[in-house]
Amino acid sequence: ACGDKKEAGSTEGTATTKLAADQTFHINLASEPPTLDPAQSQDNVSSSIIRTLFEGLTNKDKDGNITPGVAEKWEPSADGKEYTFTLRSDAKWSNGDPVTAKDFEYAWKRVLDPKTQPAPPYAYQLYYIKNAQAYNEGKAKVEDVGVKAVDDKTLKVSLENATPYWLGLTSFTTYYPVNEKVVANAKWATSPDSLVGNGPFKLSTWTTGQTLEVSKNDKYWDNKNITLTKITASIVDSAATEVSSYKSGQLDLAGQPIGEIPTDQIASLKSEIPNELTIKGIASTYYYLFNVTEKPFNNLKIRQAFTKAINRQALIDNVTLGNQIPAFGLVPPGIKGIKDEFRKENPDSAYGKEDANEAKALLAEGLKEEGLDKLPKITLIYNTNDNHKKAALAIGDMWKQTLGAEVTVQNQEWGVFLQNRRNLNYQVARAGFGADYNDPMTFIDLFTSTSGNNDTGFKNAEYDKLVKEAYSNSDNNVRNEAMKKAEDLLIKQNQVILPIYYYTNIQLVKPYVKDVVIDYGGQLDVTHVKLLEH
Amino acid sequence: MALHNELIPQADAAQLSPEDFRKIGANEKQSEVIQRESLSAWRDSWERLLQNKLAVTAMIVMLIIIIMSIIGPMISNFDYQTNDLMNTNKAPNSVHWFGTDDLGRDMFVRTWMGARISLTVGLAAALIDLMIGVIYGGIMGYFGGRVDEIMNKFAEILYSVPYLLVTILLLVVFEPSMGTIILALTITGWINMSWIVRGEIIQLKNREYVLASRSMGAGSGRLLFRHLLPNAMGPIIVTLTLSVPNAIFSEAFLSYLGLGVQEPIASLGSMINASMSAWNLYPWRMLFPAILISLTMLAFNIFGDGLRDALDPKLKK
Amino acid sequence: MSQPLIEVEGLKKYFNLGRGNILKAVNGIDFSINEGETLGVVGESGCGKSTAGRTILRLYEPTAGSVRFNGTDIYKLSPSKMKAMRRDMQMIFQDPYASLNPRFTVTDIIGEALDIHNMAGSRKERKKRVEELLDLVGLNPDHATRYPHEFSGGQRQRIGIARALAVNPKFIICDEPISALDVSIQAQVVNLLQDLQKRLGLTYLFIAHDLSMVKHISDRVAVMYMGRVVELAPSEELYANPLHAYTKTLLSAIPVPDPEIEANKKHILLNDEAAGPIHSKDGAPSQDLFNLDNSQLVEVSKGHWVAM
Amino acid sequence: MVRYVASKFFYMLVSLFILISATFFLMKAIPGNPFMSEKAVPPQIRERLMEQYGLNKPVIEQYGQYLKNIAQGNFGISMKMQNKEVTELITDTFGASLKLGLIAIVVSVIVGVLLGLVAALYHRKLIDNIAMVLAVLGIAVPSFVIAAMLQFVFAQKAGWFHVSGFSGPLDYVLPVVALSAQPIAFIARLTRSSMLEVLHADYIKTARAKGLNWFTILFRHVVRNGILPVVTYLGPMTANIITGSVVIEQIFGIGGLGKVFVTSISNRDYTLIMGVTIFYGIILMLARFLTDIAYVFVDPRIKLNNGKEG
Amino acid sequence: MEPILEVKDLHVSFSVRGGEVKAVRGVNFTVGRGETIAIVGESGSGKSVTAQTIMRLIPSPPSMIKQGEIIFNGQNLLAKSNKDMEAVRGKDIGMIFQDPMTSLNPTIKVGKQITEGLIKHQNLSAADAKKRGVEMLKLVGIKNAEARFNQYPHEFSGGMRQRVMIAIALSCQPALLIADEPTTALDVTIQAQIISVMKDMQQRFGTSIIMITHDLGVVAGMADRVMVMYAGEVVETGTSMEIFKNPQHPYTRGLLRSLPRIDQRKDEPLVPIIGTPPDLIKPPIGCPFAARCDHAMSVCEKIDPAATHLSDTHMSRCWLLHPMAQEVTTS
Ligand SMILES: Nc1ncnc2c1ncn2[C@@H]1O[C@H](COP(=O)(O)OP(=O)(O)OP(=O)(O)O)[C@@H](O)[C@H]1O
Ligand SMILES: Nc1ncnc2c1ncn2[C@@H]1O[C@H](COP(=O)(O)OP(=O)(O)OP(=O)(O)O)[C@@H](O)[C@H]1O
Ligand SMILES: [Mg+2]
Ligand SMILES: [Mg+2]
Repeated sequence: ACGDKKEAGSTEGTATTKLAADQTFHINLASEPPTLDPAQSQDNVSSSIIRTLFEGLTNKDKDGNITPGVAEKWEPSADGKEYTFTLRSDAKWSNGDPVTAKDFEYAWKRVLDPKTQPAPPYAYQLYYIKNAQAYNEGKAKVEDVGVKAVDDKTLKVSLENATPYWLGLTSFTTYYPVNEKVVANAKWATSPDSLVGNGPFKLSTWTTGQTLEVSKNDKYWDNKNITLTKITASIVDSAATEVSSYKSGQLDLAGQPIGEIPTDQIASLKSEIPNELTIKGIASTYYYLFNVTEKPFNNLKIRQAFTKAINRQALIDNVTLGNQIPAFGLVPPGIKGIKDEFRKENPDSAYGKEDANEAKALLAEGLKEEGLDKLPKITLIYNTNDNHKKAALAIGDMWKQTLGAEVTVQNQEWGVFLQNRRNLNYQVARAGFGADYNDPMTFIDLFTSTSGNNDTGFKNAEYDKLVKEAYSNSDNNVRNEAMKKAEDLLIKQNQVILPIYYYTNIQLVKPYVKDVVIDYGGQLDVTHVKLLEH
Repeated sequence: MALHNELIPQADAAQLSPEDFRKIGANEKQSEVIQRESLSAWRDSWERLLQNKLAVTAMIVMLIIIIMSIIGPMISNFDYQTNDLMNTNKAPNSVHWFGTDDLGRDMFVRTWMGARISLTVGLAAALIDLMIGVIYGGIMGYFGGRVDEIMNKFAEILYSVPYLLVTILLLVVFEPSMGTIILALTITGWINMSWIVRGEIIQLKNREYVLASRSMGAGSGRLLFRHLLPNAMGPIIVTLTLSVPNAIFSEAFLSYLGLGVQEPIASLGSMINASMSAWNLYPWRMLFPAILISLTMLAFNIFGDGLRDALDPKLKK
Repeated sequence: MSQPLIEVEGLKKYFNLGRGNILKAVNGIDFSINEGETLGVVGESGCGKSTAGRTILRLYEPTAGSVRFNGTDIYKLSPSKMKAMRRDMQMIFQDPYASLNPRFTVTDIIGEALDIHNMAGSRKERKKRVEELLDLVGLNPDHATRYPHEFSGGQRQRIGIARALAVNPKFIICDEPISALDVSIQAQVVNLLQDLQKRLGLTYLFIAHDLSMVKHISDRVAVMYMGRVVELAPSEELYANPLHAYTKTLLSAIPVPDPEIEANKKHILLNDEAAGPIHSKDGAPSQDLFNLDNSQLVEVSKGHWVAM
Repeated sequence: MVRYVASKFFYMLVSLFILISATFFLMKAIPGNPFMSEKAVPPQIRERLMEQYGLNKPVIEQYGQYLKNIAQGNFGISMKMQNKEVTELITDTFGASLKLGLIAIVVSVIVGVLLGLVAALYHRKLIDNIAMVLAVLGIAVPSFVIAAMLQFVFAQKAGWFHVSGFSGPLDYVLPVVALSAQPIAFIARLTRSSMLEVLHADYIKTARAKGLNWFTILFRHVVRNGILPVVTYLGPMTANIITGSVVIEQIFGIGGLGKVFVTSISNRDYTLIMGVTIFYGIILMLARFLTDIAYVFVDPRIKLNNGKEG
Repeated sequence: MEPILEVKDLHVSFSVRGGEVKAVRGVNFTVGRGETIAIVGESGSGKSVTAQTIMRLIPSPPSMIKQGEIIFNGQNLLAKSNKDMEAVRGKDIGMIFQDPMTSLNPTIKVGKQITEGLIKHQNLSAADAKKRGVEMLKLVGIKNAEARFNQYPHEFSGGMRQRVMIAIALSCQPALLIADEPTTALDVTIQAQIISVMKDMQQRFGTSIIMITHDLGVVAGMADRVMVMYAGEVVETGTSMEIFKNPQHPYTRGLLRSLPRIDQRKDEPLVPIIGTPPDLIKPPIGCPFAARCDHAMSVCEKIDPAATHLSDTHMSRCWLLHPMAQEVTTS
C-alpha cells in the first residue's frame, strides 16, 4: 500500500505473545450505525459492524487474498460469465438454521427488488449479475436475475460480462445473505433479539447513542479461530473525546474508518506514540468538481488554471496532516492494474503539475476566450465537516493568492449540498470517492454521461465508449488501456475534476492489539483481532 | 417652681457670662439645610456607579474590549482570513502575539475580529430587543386595560415557547449568517424587555408626579417622553446591559452546534468550537477566545449589576 | 349666597379589576363647594377619597355623574377645552417624594405647567415666574436649579404647592398633603395653605384622615365610607354633633393630645371582623356595616346632611 | 386555585401548539426533498415513498395529519436511521438525559442555595466575595469550555474519571459539574440577594424578638422565604440544563437526547429534529407549568389572587 | 416605683458612607413595673434605634453601641451573650413593630408564628402551645380563633395582623413590651381598637410598656410618662400631665403648639416649628434644637445643655432653665 510510513503492530514478535485473559475489544463509533441490515448499509460504520455479524460467500485475509467463507469452493465457467458456489454444510445462522444457497438468492434479489424500502443504496454493486440492473429498474422479471440456488448447498450465478474482479465483491456487505424468516419484520436489524446473522459475532447490546456490543457467536462454523469474546463499541461523535479516551486506555483502537482523529492532533501523536499511529494509504480520492456547464468553469483553461494554482503538498503538510498523497489523477494507488497497481503503471504525473505562473497565464487566456475581463466571484461549496472546511479555506486562499480569485467557501448541509451538486447549482464542489471494488473501473465509471454520480455536466461520447469497451472485455490489457484513455480524457484533456489527494486511513491501535485489518479500500475488519497480555 | 440644677457638667456656671444668654432666636437659614449637593438624578447615579470599584473596573474592561475589537484587527500586520500554511498552530510569539490557528491565521487578529462579531451580534440583538420591547411594553403599560391584557397574553404565550429551540430551528432552515443569527436571537428576546418596560410604566403612570403633569393638561407625548420613559430608563439600561452577554452566550452556544457565523469570519464561540478538537495541544487557540468571551460576560454582567445598584431608587435615601 | 364653584352630582367611579370583578371605589357622591371655601373630606383608608378627588379633576374618567365648575360640566368638555379648564383646577399630592419627578429640577417641575399652557413667553420670564412662586411658598429662589431629592419633606411639599399655583388655579384638591410629614412640619404646610387661600382666594377640597387637622382647616367636612358620603356638615357642627354612627365611631377614635380628655373619653369601637380594608383584594366590598345601599343623604338641620 | 392551574395549563397548550406549528412550517420551508440520498432514488420509488409519508398531499392536510400523529405520540420515522421511529429514538435516549439532568438540577439547587446562603450570611465578608467570584465565573465561562477543561484535567491527565461514557456512578461527576456550573452560579446569586432581602425583612426582626435561636430563624424563616425566587427559576433552569446537556453529552460521549439532537441537526434529519424539538418543548413547558404550580404551594399568598403577588 | 428597665447614657452610631450617624447620643431613662412610657419625637430622632438596642436587635454592622448600659431586672443586657439574649427576647421583653403587613412571615401560618415562642420559652408541647396560642388570639379579640389559627397572614386585615403581633409579643407574658409605632400604619378607628387591646392586656398581665409614636394624641391616651427625643437626645421627660400641661422644652412646646386644639378657632393659625432637624452625621455642638428655637441664646449654639430636674419625674434639657437665662430675660 501507499503512504504507510509507519506500520502498526510493530510489537509483533517482540513482546509476549500470551493472550490477555479478557478478550473484550473496545472501539468507538463516531456515529450511530444507521443500519445493521446488509442490504441497506452504505457507510463504514455500519459495514464494519455488519462484517462481524454476517459472512458472505468469500472472505478476505489480511493481505487481501480471497479465502473461503460460507462457500467452501467455487468454480468459474470457461468464459468467466458463470460461477458455481458450493456452500459448506456447517454454516449456521445464529438462531441455529443452516445457511443455504436460498438465503443468498433471497438476499440478493431483495437488494435488487425495486419494491424494497428503503431502496438499497448499493444495489448497483449487484449489477454485474445478469439482468440485475434491468430487474432493479423494473425492466425485467425476478426470475431473469442470474442467481439461482440449485440446491441447499449450490449457488449458481451468471454475470452480464466476464468480470475479473467480481469474485472479490462476494465478500462485500451488499452480497451478504439474510435470513428470510426474520426479515419479514421491518425492524429486524435494530435489536439483538431479532437480528439473526451468520457471522463470527452476534449483536448482544445496542443502546441508542450509547453502546453497541457484539459477542462471540457459538454457532459460527469457524469460531475456534475467533479469539475475541466481545467487541464493545462506545458511540461518541467527538473526535477529541475519542482520542482522549484512547489515551486514557478506555479504547483499544481509535480513528478511521469508524471513528475519527482530529487532524490537529496527528502531528503530536506522531511524536508521542509513533508506534501506535498507523497511517495507511487507501483507495480513495479527494477531489473537487467543476461545473463545466457554466461560466467561468465551462472554460478548460480556467479549470486548468485552478488545478495548477494549488499547492497540494503544503495543504497536506499543514492542513490535512494525514500523510496523504498529492493527487493529479482520479484512480488512487492501491487499485490493481495489469500486474501492479494501476497508478504505478500509469503515473498521474502525466496529468500536469502545479505551476503558479502557468496557472496565471492559463487564467488570463481562459478569461480572454470567455470574453471576461475579470474573474467573477467564485463560490466553493462543501458539505458541513471540519476537515472539508479547512481544506476548502486553504484552497480558496491559494486561489486567491495565486489567481487573485475572490472565493467564498460555503458549507452546505448534506441534503442541500447533494441537491445543489446534482442540479449543477454550483461552481466548484467538493467530492470524494472510495473504491467499491478493486478495479480502476470503480472510479472511471463515475463520469459516464449516465452515471448518477457525475455531477459535473461533463458528457462525452468517447468517454462513454471507452467505459463500455472496458466493461465488455475480459482481457485485462484491453480493459486497462481503455480505462487509462478514459482517465486521460477526463483529466488531462478536459480537467473536469480537480484531484487533490489520495486518502490515507489514520488509526491509533494499542500495541497489544493484533490483526486489525484495513483492506485496500479502507474497510475495517476486526473479526480476527487478538488481544495480547498488557 | 423649684429648680434643681444638679448637673451642669461641661458648662460650669463660672464660665458662662450673661452675654451667652442673649436671645438670638431661630436661625432660619441654618435650619433650612439643603441636605445634599446639587446633582441631577443621572449624575447622582453616575457618581454612585463610580464609587463601585468593581463596576468601574468592569466598565473599563468593557470599553477596552470594545475598543480593541474595533482597532485590534488594524494594529496587526495580519488579516483575519489569509492562510499561512507554513505557520500553522504556532504558539504565541513576537510575530503572532496570540499564536496562529490550524490554517496559520493570526489569532490576535482573529480573536479581536471574533470579539467584534460576538459584540456586534450581542449589541445588535440587544438593541433590537430594546426597540421592540420599549414600543411593545410601552403600549401595554401606557394604555393598560384590554390592550394590555391581550398583548400581555400574547407575549406570555410566545415567551413560554422555548426560545433556543426556535432559534436553532430557524438557523437550521435559514443558512446561518450574522443577520439570521441576530434575527433568531431576537425572536423572543424582546419579551423580557417589554415586560420590564411595561412594569415600569405601570408603576410610574400612577406616580403622583405623572398625575400632577396630567392634571396640568399634559398630553400623552409629554407624559411618555418627559416623565415615563426617562424614569424607566434605569431598568431599561440595566436590562439592555445584561441582555448583551446573554445574546453573546447564545450565539456561542449556536456556534458550538455549528449554527454560527460562516467561515472565514468567526465569532468567539465558533473559534472556541474550532479549537476544541485539539485544545490540549494548542491551548492558545481556545484560551484567548475563551478568556475574551468570559471577560466580556464578566464585564457586562458586573457592570450591569453595578448599574442596577446605582440606578436603584430603593438605595436612595 | 353666590353660586357654588364646584358642584358634584351622583359621581361614581368603578374600577374594572378583570374577571368580572368591579370595584366601586366611588359610589355616588354629591356635594358642592363655594368659592373661597374649604371642604374637608375624611374617611378611612381605601374609602375612595383620592379616587373621588382624581375623578373630580377628570384624571379618571367617571363611571357616572357630573362635576360642574362654575356651571360648566367638565366631563362634557372637548380635550382642548378641558386642557384650558385644567388651569383652574389643580391638585396637591400626598407623597412629597413620589409627587416630584426626580429627573426634573425645581424650575422644570414648576415651569412644566407654564410650558403646557404657554404661559411663559421667554425663558427669562419663566425663570422669573418660578422664582416668584418659590418665594410665595417660602422657599429660597436660589434653589430653583436643584433637584427634589435635595429637599426635606416639608420643602418638597411646598414645591408641590408652588407647582399647583403656577397656573393661577381657582380650585385646588389637597390629597392628604400633610399625612406624610412630621408633626412639627405639618403646621408649616397647613399655615401656608391657609395663608395662600386668603391671599389668592382659593377654594380647597382638603382630603385627610387626621380629623383634628381637617377640622382646623375646613369650613365644612364630608365623611366618606365605602365610596359614599355618610355625613356632611359645617366642621364645628359635625364635631359637636355627629349624627351618623360611623362619624361617631370615627370621632371617638381620634386621640386628643390631652391626657385629661383622653382619660375620660369613651371609645366606640367598630365591629372587629369588618375592621379591615373596606375592600378585600379581589375587590369585593367587605361587610357594609351601615347598610348604605338603602340610604340617602338627608338634610337634618341647616347644612347638616346625614345618610339615612 | 383550580382556575389558576387550568389557565396556566391552557396557556401551555397554546404555546405548545405554536411551537409545533412553527416547527412544522419551518421544516416545510427547507429546500430539497427529504428522500435525497447519495444515490439518486428512481422516481417511481420516490413517488411511492412520498405517498407512504403523505408528502404528496397539500401542506395543510399534511399539517393536520402531523398534529393528529403528535397527539398520538407519533413523530414519524427518522430519515437517517430509517429503521427507527423518532419516538423510539427519543424514549431510548431520554433516560440518560433525564438522569443527568435531574442530578444536575438537584446538585445545582443544593449547592447554589448553600453558596448563596453562606454568601448572604457573611455579607461583605471574605466568604461572600469568594462565593460570588465563583458564581460570576460560573456565569461567565461557557459550559463547553468548562467541560473540556474538566475532561482534560481530571479524566485525561489525572485519570480519576472516564473520559467518556455513562456506565458507572463516577461517570456522572464531570458532566454534572460542567452542567450545573452555570445554574449553580445563577442560583447562588439569586439566593444571595433574596436571602439578603429576607434577612432584612421585618418578620425576621419579629422572629428574633421572639427569642428564637439563630438556626431556627435561619431554617424556619429565612431559608424558606429566601428560596422562593429559586422556585421560579426552576423552569428556566430546566431549559438551561437541557440546552447545556446538548453540548455536555456530546463532549462526554453520553448517549442522551441532547446528543441525538445535535446529531439530528448535523445530519439534518428533519423528522428527528422536529420530534426532538417538540419533545423538548413539551418538557420545558411542563417544567414551567410545574414551577408555576409548585410556587402556589410554597407561597401561600398566591392562592387567592391568581398568581400575581399582592 | 421599682424600675424594671434602666437605660444609662446610651450611645449608638451607624457607620454609613460619608461618616458616622450618631443616632442615639446619651439617652437615660427608666421604666417602672406596670408603667407605660411613651417616646415621642421627630422622625429620625433615634426612637426606634433606642428600642431595638434594648432588644439587641439592631444589626451590627452598621450599628455600634458606643457606650452605656441597659439594666433589665438587674442585669446589663449589653453585657449578655447572644445566646443569653435569646432567653430574654420574647420571654421577658416582647416587641411589636410598626408595619403589620410586613412583620409577620407570609409563608408560615399565624398559629405557628405564635406558638414558636411558646414552645421555645415555656417548653410547652405542641398541643399545649396551640391551646395557649388560640387563647391568646381570643384575648386579643380575634373571633373564630381556632380557624384563624390555621390561616396565613395574608388572610388577615391589617388591624387583625397587629393583634396577632400583640398576641405573639405577649404570649409568654413578658415583663416589658416595646411597641414601636404599633398604630401608625392603621386607620384611626383601628388604631383605637389596637390601643384598647394593648391597655386591656396590660391590665391583665401587668406588663410595662414602652410605646413609641409620633402621635401626641396616642401618647395622651396611653402613657403614664412621656419621653421626648430630639436628634438622638432625650430633651424632656415627665408624666403625661407634666408634658402636656407644663412642657418646659421649646421643642415639646412647639410640638404641642403646632397641633390644632379642639377649642382652637379656625382663624387662629397654628404655630409651626420652622426648619428641619440637624444632620446626625455632624450633630451641632450646642443644643441640637437651637437653630429652630425661637428662644435660642448664644450659649445654645455653643454648649449642649445638661439635664435640669424640675421635679422627681420631670426633666428637661434647655438653657432657658438655667438660672442665668432667667436673670437675663427678666432683666
Ligand atoms: N387605578 C386603580 N385601579 C384599581 N383600583 C383602584 C385604583 N385606584 C384606587 N383603587 C381602589 O379604589 C379604592 C379606593 O381607593 P382610594 O385611593 O380612593 O382610597 P383613599 O380613600 O384615598 O385611601 P387612602 O386613605 O389610603 O389614600 C381602594 O380599594 C383602591 O384599592
Ligand atoms: N441601619 C441604619 N443605617 C444607617 N443609619 C441608620 C440606620 N438605622 C437608623 N439610622 C439612622 O439613625 C437615626 C435614628 O433612626 P430611628 O429609626 O431611631 O429614628 P426614629 O426616631 O425611629 O424615626 P421614625 O419616627 O421615622 O421611625 C436616623 O437618622 C437614621 O437615619
Ligand atoms: Mg388616598
Ligand atoms: Mg422608628
